[in-house]
Order: sequence, then structure tokens, then C-alpha cells
Amino acid sequence: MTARLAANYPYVFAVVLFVIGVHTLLAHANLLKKIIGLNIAGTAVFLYFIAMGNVRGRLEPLVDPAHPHAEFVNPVPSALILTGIVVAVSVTAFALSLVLKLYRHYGTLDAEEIVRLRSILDEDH
Amino acid sequence: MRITDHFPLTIVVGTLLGAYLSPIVGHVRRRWLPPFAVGVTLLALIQAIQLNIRVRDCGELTYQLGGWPAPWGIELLVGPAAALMVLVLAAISTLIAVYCMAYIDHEVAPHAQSWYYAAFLLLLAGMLGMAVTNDLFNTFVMMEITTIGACALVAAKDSRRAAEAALRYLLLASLASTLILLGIGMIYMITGNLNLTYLTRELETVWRQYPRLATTSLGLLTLGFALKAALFPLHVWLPEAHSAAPTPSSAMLSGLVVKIYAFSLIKMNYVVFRPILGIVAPLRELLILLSAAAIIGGSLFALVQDDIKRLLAYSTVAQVGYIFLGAGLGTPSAVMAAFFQIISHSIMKTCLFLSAGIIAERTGRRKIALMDGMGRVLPLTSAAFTVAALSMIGLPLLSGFIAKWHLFLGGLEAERPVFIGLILMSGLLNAAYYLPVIWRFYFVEPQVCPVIHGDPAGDAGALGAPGSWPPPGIRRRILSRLEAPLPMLLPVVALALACIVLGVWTGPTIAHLAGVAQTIIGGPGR
Amino acid sequence: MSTSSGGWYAILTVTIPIAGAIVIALLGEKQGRARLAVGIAAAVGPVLLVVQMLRLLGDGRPVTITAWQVGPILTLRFSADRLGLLFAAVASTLWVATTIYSHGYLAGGPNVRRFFSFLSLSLTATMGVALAGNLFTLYIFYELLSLVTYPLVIHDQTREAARSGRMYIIYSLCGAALVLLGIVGTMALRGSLEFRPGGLLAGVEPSGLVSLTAACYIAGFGVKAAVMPLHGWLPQAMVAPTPVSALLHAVAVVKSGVFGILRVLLFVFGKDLMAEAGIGAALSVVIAASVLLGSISALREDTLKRRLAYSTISQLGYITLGVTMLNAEAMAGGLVHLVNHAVMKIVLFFCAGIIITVTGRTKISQLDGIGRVMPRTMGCFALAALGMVGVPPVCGYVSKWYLLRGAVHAQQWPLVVVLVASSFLNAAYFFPIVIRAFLRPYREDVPGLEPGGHGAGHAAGGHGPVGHGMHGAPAHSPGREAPATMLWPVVLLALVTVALGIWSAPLGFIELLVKGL
Amino acid sequence: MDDDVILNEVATRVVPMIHVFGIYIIVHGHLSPGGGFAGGTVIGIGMVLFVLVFGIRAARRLIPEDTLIALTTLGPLWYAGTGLVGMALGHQFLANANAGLPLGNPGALLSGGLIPVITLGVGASVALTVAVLFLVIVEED
Repeated sequence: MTARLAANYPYVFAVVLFVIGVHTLLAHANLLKKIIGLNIAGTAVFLYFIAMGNVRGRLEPLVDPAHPHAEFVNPVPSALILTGIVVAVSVTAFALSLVLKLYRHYGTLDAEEIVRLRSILDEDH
Repeated sequence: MRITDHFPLTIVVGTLLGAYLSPIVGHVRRRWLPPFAVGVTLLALIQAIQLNIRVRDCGELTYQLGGWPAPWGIELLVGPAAALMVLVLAAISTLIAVYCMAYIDHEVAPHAQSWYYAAFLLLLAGMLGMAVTNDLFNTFVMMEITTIGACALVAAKDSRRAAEAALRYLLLASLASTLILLGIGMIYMITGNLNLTYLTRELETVWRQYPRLATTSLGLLTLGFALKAALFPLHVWLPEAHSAAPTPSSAMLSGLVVKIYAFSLIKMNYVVFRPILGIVAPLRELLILLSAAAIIGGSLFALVQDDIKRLLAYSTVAQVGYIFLGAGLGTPSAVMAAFFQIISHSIMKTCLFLSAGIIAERTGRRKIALMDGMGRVLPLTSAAFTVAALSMIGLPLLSGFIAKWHLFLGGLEAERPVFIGLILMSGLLNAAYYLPVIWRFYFVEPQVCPVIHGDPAGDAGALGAPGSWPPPGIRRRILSRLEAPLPMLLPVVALALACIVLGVWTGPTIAHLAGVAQTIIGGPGR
Repeated sequence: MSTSSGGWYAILTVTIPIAGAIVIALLGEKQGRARLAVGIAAAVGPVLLVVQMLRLLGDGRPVTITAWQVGPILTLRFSADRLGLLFAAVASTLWVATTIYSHGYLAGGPNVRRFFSFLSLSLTATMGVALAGNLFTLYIFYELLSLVTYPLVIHDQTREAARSGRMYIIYSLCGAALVLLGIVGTMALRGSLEFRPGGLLAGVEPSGLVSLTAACYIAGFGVKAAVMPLHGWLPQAMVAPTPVSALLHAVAVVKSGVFGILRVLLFVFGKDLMAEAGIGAALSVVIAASVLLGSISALREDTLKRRLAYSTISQLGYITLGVTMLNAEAMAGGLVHLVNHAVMKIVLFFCAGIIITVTGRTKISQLDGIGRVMPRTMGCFALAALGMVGVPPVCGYVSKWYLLRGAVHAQQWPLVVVLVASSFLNAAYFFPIVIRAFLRPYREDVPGLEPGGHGAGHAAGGHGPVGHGMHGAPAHSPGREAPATMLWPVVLLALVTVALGIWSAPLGFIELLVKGL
Repeated sequence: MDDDVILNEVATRVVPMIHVFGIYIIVHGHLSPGGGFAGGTVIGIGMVLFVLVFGIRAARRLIPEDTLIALTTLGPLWYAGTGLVGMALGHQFLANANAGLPLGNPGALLSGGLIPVITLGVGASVALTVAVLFLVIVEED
């Protein structure tokens, strides 16, 4: 069991990271930390993909005329993750802009504080 | 290749281009934006109709991007189900775009409008892409486009409520995306394929080696899609997002976005992961239980709302439960009911949101307690709202009833009559929160004569802003006799009529959906 | 079942009132005469068509048509058989009278246009229920009936009316939902929704599902038919204007509930299955209780319209009892009572309406000597009351006689006791009114008579249109009868009750009907 | 921030280098490691750094809003336009080899038919999207 875990250490890391990320996203009240958590979770998945594509002892996926039948690592997950990263960047940027907007409205990044402030503001209306 | 051969692609790419072009169009002349958006959606609609005809006549259509054959290249596949979904998406969003022509100034600031339309079309493109793609990773990308577009549509309204709702929506939807991506990774790991057809084929043999990975993958995908489609305990983001957004966005979100995720979930569960359908029965059982909770819980929450848009949002939570219930039961009639509900609820909910929007725009009222006498002030709008609401309740000869009826039959086929009682109860709960609104419309005298929303531009109300369409001369003549600008009234009335037509003349739809259900679950259609 | 040439009559019967409603809605609020003309035309049209369909049926040409195919199983089918035509004939004929009466009753009030539009639509719904050829059609019109009668119930738009209306709609929707559940049960048992003489489910083994389905139907239709534990809405709904109470709560709504029960019992379950599954026996216990309890509740009620409402609850039981006894005589008695009760009860309600309109009095304790002031009205009332009790020659005795004979024939002694006891109870709650009205001296100074403000604490009173200044005269000047549009329908219908007692025309028809089952 | 000498000096030297590196990655996208996404992000980050250091006004002076919007749109249009070439040649969208264009030899950057062309579009749109997203955040007021 331990040996298998050690052999698959990237996956173990990915899972641990994922859990950390999701926990940060869900448990922290600070909006910035939530976004960071989201990114950690995302990165964990990226790590998972990259680890999946890697095959120990194989070459990088470049066609080299010198070795026409060389065995490569799987390049597809890396390519996918590039897209994933771009997506994550966009989402993060968007989320940050919203956080900024909220900060300007409420003067805090604390989600619970925002809910409290909002209920007060709503009563005023 | 003829141009029509490219339609599975161009319907997505064209809309995407429209999204990217709209900032430019808006920059050149803001007045051109609304008709431009309508044009783009209309183009998508035409292609969707053509696709449906093609699929009906020639069966499934495939399209290989770049000409790379299937397991390597990205493949688009338009089967009966996808064609139908595309049609619903294009048709409803065309109507919403038409509605926007007159409405947009009311809730979206002028400088944000070009971005609003960009997000609108981006969202549509993402959903269309999700419907037609036959590639798992491509589904993810399109889903992310959808998510960002949807959140942008919520955030477009410059209010703190909208920003907060959008952020919460974005965070949870992204979490869902991450889960889905993880699921994609797992299934790719064991099958080595991203093309859904090949993936399914591979899974047939390989799942025995990795049963846990396969089921975990499906579980993650289901959880992710359920979170995005707001299945009951995961719905927390929905009411606020759907009610704080500008009305056309609410209609788009409640009417379409939720559906495309539900559609994807059905596709994943029944088509892609069909080989392991047997061993994930507990998952489906959970889905059924949660949808039952959604049907009742959503309605109960809706009962206590005092804001009409929040009421409609909670009602969506309940109605989405029907889709999942149908999907979970998994008999031919139940799956058919799920699809019928996708169509029917898109129409009903869009109609409800848009008419609530007219009421808000004309009278400035959103609280249900202030809806007194609306039937006199805005007769057509109220009538449309009433038709759609009655359809929600499930009165016969309206589309909502047909969905419920087939769900009943599905419950019988699955031999789980308890859900029949559940749906009936939900119908009564629907009545309990929709009928008081209708009652206020027609049987309570307006306490204070509602003020028609004044706009500096004059008699055309909010439409009268200098940059709107069509030109003022014609507009004034037509509109002086109408309760609301024609572009707003037209979609609402059309949707209400669609509710009736779909409820009265169901033969062709049912026949088509029977075929769809058959392709989905592989069983004999009814 | 194929489409027959007469099928269009059925469709027209259902659509003519819709057209009438639209025309009425398009007419102005002030165009009272035109409205009356259209309203009468929309009610007379169905009467003529029903007569025509009866003739076709007499010639042995059944009237049935598939109007529209909604979906694979869901068809909109009309079929005019004897049972449906019986109900259609009664309802449409009484509708004509009600339309005329309402015109007088509501003259000058607010929202009259809305009232007449929905009155006409209610006729559509009732005709639809009567002529429905399958369960789906029956369900549609049954549900429609709740919706279109709702505006009539809350016509006055008072807080009281709103509350009663809410209660009415909740009961109705729950009832309709139960019916739908029954339909789904039928689907599970047979996979078809078409009515068949002898029973759609004939041949199905009695099982829990059969009983459950039957229970759903009976409870679902029983809500409208105000079977005793489900009757809560009926006395409340007496807040509606009197013509509504009369028509809807003596004829259309409650009778369509009863009709639904009959239709389902006879054409879905069939006599054999009813007997085998013990549906009839179980039902007759409930109904017998309903008959007695309704009468007892009526005894304790002081408000006239509410007493009539409880009387309805009790009398409707007869009809269902007749069918549950499962023999020809009792069945004929029950079906005749469908006709007789409708005519008698509408006379009673119309009289109550006249009393409210002219004097503003809603309570029985206020009716001292009213018969001396309004002899014609109270004469009619007395006549109908006698009929209710079962005194010949007014028509009520015919149905009771047949029912009793059926009960004796079936050796159902408890039911015989119930029938007899109920007749005594009828007498006990109707005769005091008549006695009060004719034998006590008229009292001028009865409290609670302010026009429009009377009976504030009572749902039953609602408020009559007295306040609307019907003919400009002080509302309760003694010695005044109601205006002709109100009085004549009453007198005419009262004469009909006697005529039906002397020459019971429907009886022959009903015997044919029963033979056909 | 405008008066921070160290930041200004470093940025003046680093930003061009970042951009050049980004372009380098982009043009290597198809036949050697690199690509539009990665390179575009690098360029975008360079722009973000520029805005962070020199402020938004300087950025606006350099690229007016109109131009930025036009450019942002240009990337996808470029991509789609390239895709249409395949269609125009009677094949699928984005068709390259099937439409008779060369697939390319490893290392020879210009031998790849439409692929380098497309990569440019990807790079441009990614770079500008990153920049625009950042500007949207910073500009909110």
C-alpha cells in the first residue's frame, strides 16, 4: 500500500492539494482566500493531468527525425491543461474584478461581514 | 462540402464571432448593437432549424474540426437530442435578444451594453458548443465559456447585490468545473480517449479493470453538473443570481443555462457512461432522491418569497427537479418527460421572467404585494404571465401538463408510484405560489394607480432612449396603443402561445422526443 | 369508437358558450340588454343541440367525435351517451333560467360583464364534463370548471369572498389532483383512458391498486360533490351571489362532481368490478353518513343559504347511493334525483336570492311573515321544500320512491333506515322555514337589514345587490315582489317541479339508460 | 507608483524582454515546444506588469481603448478567418493537411501551412484578453 502510494506520489499530492483548495474555498470567509482556494484546487487538477500524461522513462513528445520510433510521453494532457490554465486565469480575473467591486461597496473582503452589512443596508432601503 | 455541412460548427463559431464583434459594433454605433445581437441569434436559429431538418432526414451529423478523424481531432456530433437542444437554445435566446432591444436600457448602463451583448452571445455560443460537441474536454471548455458568460450576465447590472450574487455563482460554478475536470482526467486516464463515442467504446471493456475510477469519474461529473444545474441542496447560488441579474439574464439563466447542464448530465449518465450504468444505480438513486427534495423544497421556498423574481428563481429549483427526476427514473417515458420539461420549462420560465420584467420596467414593481390590478394596467403581459404560470401548475392543455403526464407514465414504468404523488403535490404547491399572483393581477383593485415608468424620452417609455430600434417615427405610431414596446411584448406573447401550442398539439413533439429518448437510453420509445 | 355525423353537435355545445363569453367580454359593461341576449343565446344554443343529440340517440346513432389528438394517449373526445345527455340537458336548461335570473339579480352592480363571461364559460366546462368521452377530457373540463367558477365565487371581491374563494380553489385543485392520480392509476391498470359501457377496467382483478384508484376518483370528484368530510368549501362558497350559489352549488359544480363519480363508477370500473372490489359497499357507507350528517348540519344552520347548502350535501348523497346499490330501481331513482334535485334546489336558491335582494334578510330567524309579503316567492319555496321532503305531487317523491324500492329490493335495510330518517330530517329543517314565513306576523324591525351591510358576519349572506339600487326603491319595502326577470324563472321552475312529479318525463329515458349499463 | 525608481527602471528593461520572450514562445507553437496560449499569457502578463508599474493612464496613452477593443476582437477573428480558409478550400473548418497545405517539418517554423498563422491569432487574443481582463478589474469605479 505504502509503496503504491509512494510510486504514485503525484496523484497523492494532487488529491491533498485538491482537498486543501476546496477546503479553503468553502471554509474561509475572506473572498480573496476563496479565490486562492479555487486556484489551488484547479492547480491540483492540473497536476493530476500532467502526472497522468507522464510516463517514466519516455521522451518529450518532439518528433526527432533521428529517432522515428521513439516512445513519447502523452502530450495531450499537457495541451489540455494549457487550455485549463487559460480558463482558470480568466475565471480568476473575473472573480477578482467582482471582489474589487464588492470591496468598493462594502469596504471589506469578509463574506460574512458583507452579508451582515447587506442586511443592514437592505433594512435602510 | 456545401455550406450547410458546416452548420454544426458555424452555429457555434458564428455566435462566438458575434460575441467578439459586439464590442466593436457597440463602439462604432451603440444603436446597432441590439439588432446586431438579434441578427446573430437569428442566424443561429436558422442554422438550428436547418440542422433539425437534416438530422430528421439523414440521422446524426458529424463534423470533424480541421478534418482530423475522430479519435484524434475534435468532433462535433449533432444527434436528435443535440439538435433539439440547439433549437431550444437558439429560439429562446432569439426571443430574449428581441426583448433586449427595448429593455436593455432599463437595467444595463449604456457603457456596459456592448459587453453585455458580448457576454450574452458568448453564453449562447458556449451552450451551443456544449450541445453539439462530442469531445469531453471540449465540453469542459465550452462549459467554462458558458460559466463566464453567465456570471458576466449577472454582474452586468451595476448593483452590489448583482456583484455578490455573481461572485458566489462564479466561485461555486468554478468549483463545479474543477470537479468536472477532475472527472474528465480520471476517465481519460483509464480510457485514453476524449472523443465521447470512442470513450464509451473503450469503457465497455476497461471499466472492469478500473471500476472505482470509472464510477468516481461519473460521480464527479454528475456532482459538477448537478451543482451547475442547481440540484436541490446545491442550489444555494441560484435564487440570488437569477433574481439579482437583469431580467433578460434571468430569463437566459433560468430558461437555458440550467437546462444545458441538465442535458449534459443526462448525456454523460446515459450515453457516455452507459457501460457502467449498471453499477452506478446508487448514484441514480441519489439523483432521484435529491430531485424529489428539489421538487418539494424549491416550491416551499418559493412560497415564502415576496419578490416576484426570487419566486421565479426558486420555482426554477423545483422545476429542474422534474428534469432530474425524469433522468433518474430512466424509463423511456421519464427520459422523454425530462426532455419535454427542458423545452417546456425553458418556454414557461422565460415567459414568466420576461413578463415580470415588463411589469418592473413599466411600473417599477417587483414585490408581489404590489401586483394588484396588473391585469388592467398591462393586460397582455398579465395574460402571458397567467398562461405560463398555469402551465407551471400543470393545467391540462398547457405544456407543463404534458411534461408531468409523461413523468407520471415514467413513474408507472419504473414502478415507483410515490413520485406520482410527489409531482401532484408539487403541482399543488406551484398553485399555492402562482395563483396568489394571478389573483392579485385580476381580482384586486389597484390601490394606487400604478405609474407607468416615466422616461425622459417621452411616450415610448424606456424604449424612447435615443439609441434604440426601430426608428422613432414608426415606433411612436405603433406603440401609442400598446402597453409596452413591441419588442418586449412580442417575445412574451409568442412564448405564452408556445406554451399553449406545445400543450395542445404535442403529437409531433412527443414523437420526436420518443426518438430522442430512444437514442439516449437505447430502450424502445413510447 | 369512430366519429359520427352528430359529433359536431357535441363540439358546438361546448364551443358556443365560449363564443358567447367572448362576445360578452367584448360588449361594454353598460350594454346590459345585449349582454342578456347573448347570454341567453349562449345557453339556449346548447339546449337545442342537446335536444338534437337526444333525437340522434333515439334514432340509435351514437354521437361521438375525437375533437383533437393532443398526444399519444391524450385525446380530446366527446361522446354523448344517455348519462351525459341527461346531465347536459338538465344543466343547460337550468342555465337559461339562471342567466335570466342573474340579469335581474346583478343589474347595476360592478363587474357584471366579467360575471356573465365566466358564467358562460362555466357552461362550457359543465357541458364538457357532461359530454366528455374519455377520462382526459373529463379531467380537463373538471379542472376548467374550478377555474372559471372561481371568479364567480369571489364576485363581490370582499375579504370574506376572497377567503371563501381561496378555500374553494384549494379544495378544487386538490380534488382535481386526486382525479389525475386516479387517471394515472387507470393508466397503470389498463393503459387507456376511454370510457366503455360496462367499464373500462372490466375484467381486471380486484386489487389494492383498483381500490386505491377508486378511492382517488371518489375523493377527487367527491370534493366537488361535497361528500361529507370533503364538503368544507360548500357552505363557505355561499358567499357568492345567489345565482351562483344556485346554479353552481346546486347544479353545475356539485352535480359535475356527482356526475364524475357516476361516470367513473359505471364507465371505468363497471358494475361487476364495483361489486367485486367492494367499492359500492364502501362508498355507500360514506355516502349514507354524508346524507345524515348533512341533514343534521342543515338543522343547526340559521343562515338560509347555508342551510340550503347543507341540504345539497345531503341530497346529493341520494344520487350516489342510488348507483352504489347496484340495482336497476335504485339506480333509476338516483339518476332521476339528479334531475329533480337540480330543479328543486335551484328554485329554493332563487327564492333565497329574491328574499335577500328585496328584503336583505339572510337568516331564517329573520323570515317571520315573509310569506305574507312575498306570497309568490315563498309559495314557490314552499312547493320546492315539499318536494325535497318527498311529498307528492312535487317531483322529489319519485326519486325517493325508486330509491326506497331499490334499497328494499337489495335488502339493504340500513339504507332504508337512512333514507327514511333523512326524509324526516328534511322535513325538520324545511318546514320551520315555511311555517315561519306564512304563519308568523311580518316583522319590520329585524336587525341587520341595512342594504348591502347585512349579514356581515356570515359568509352565507355575502351581500346581495340591494346596495346597488336595483330599481331605485328602498330595499325592504314590504309588499313588494322581485322584478320579473327574477320572479318568472322561479315560478316557471316551481311549476316544472310539479310537472315532473305528475309526469316524470325523464324516467322513461333513465330506465333506458339503466338498461344500457 | 509612478515615482518608484527601482520599479520603473526594472520594468523598463523587463517588460520588453517579457514581450519578446512571449513572441518567441508563440512562433514556436507548432513545430517545437511553445504555443499561442503560453506565449500569449506571457505577453499579457508583460502588459499587466506595465500597467502595474506605470499606471493605467500611461497604458491608455500607449493603446487607446478603441484600439484595445479592436485588437482583442482581432485575435478570434484572425483565428476564425484562418479556419475559414480551410472551408473556402472545400474542406472542414480549420482544415490544413486535408486542404492540401503542408503539415510542416520539425524545426522549420514556416513550413506548417496554416498552423503558424493560427497560433499568431491565439497568441494575440490570449495576450489581449489577459490585458483587458486586468484593465477591467483595475478600471472599475
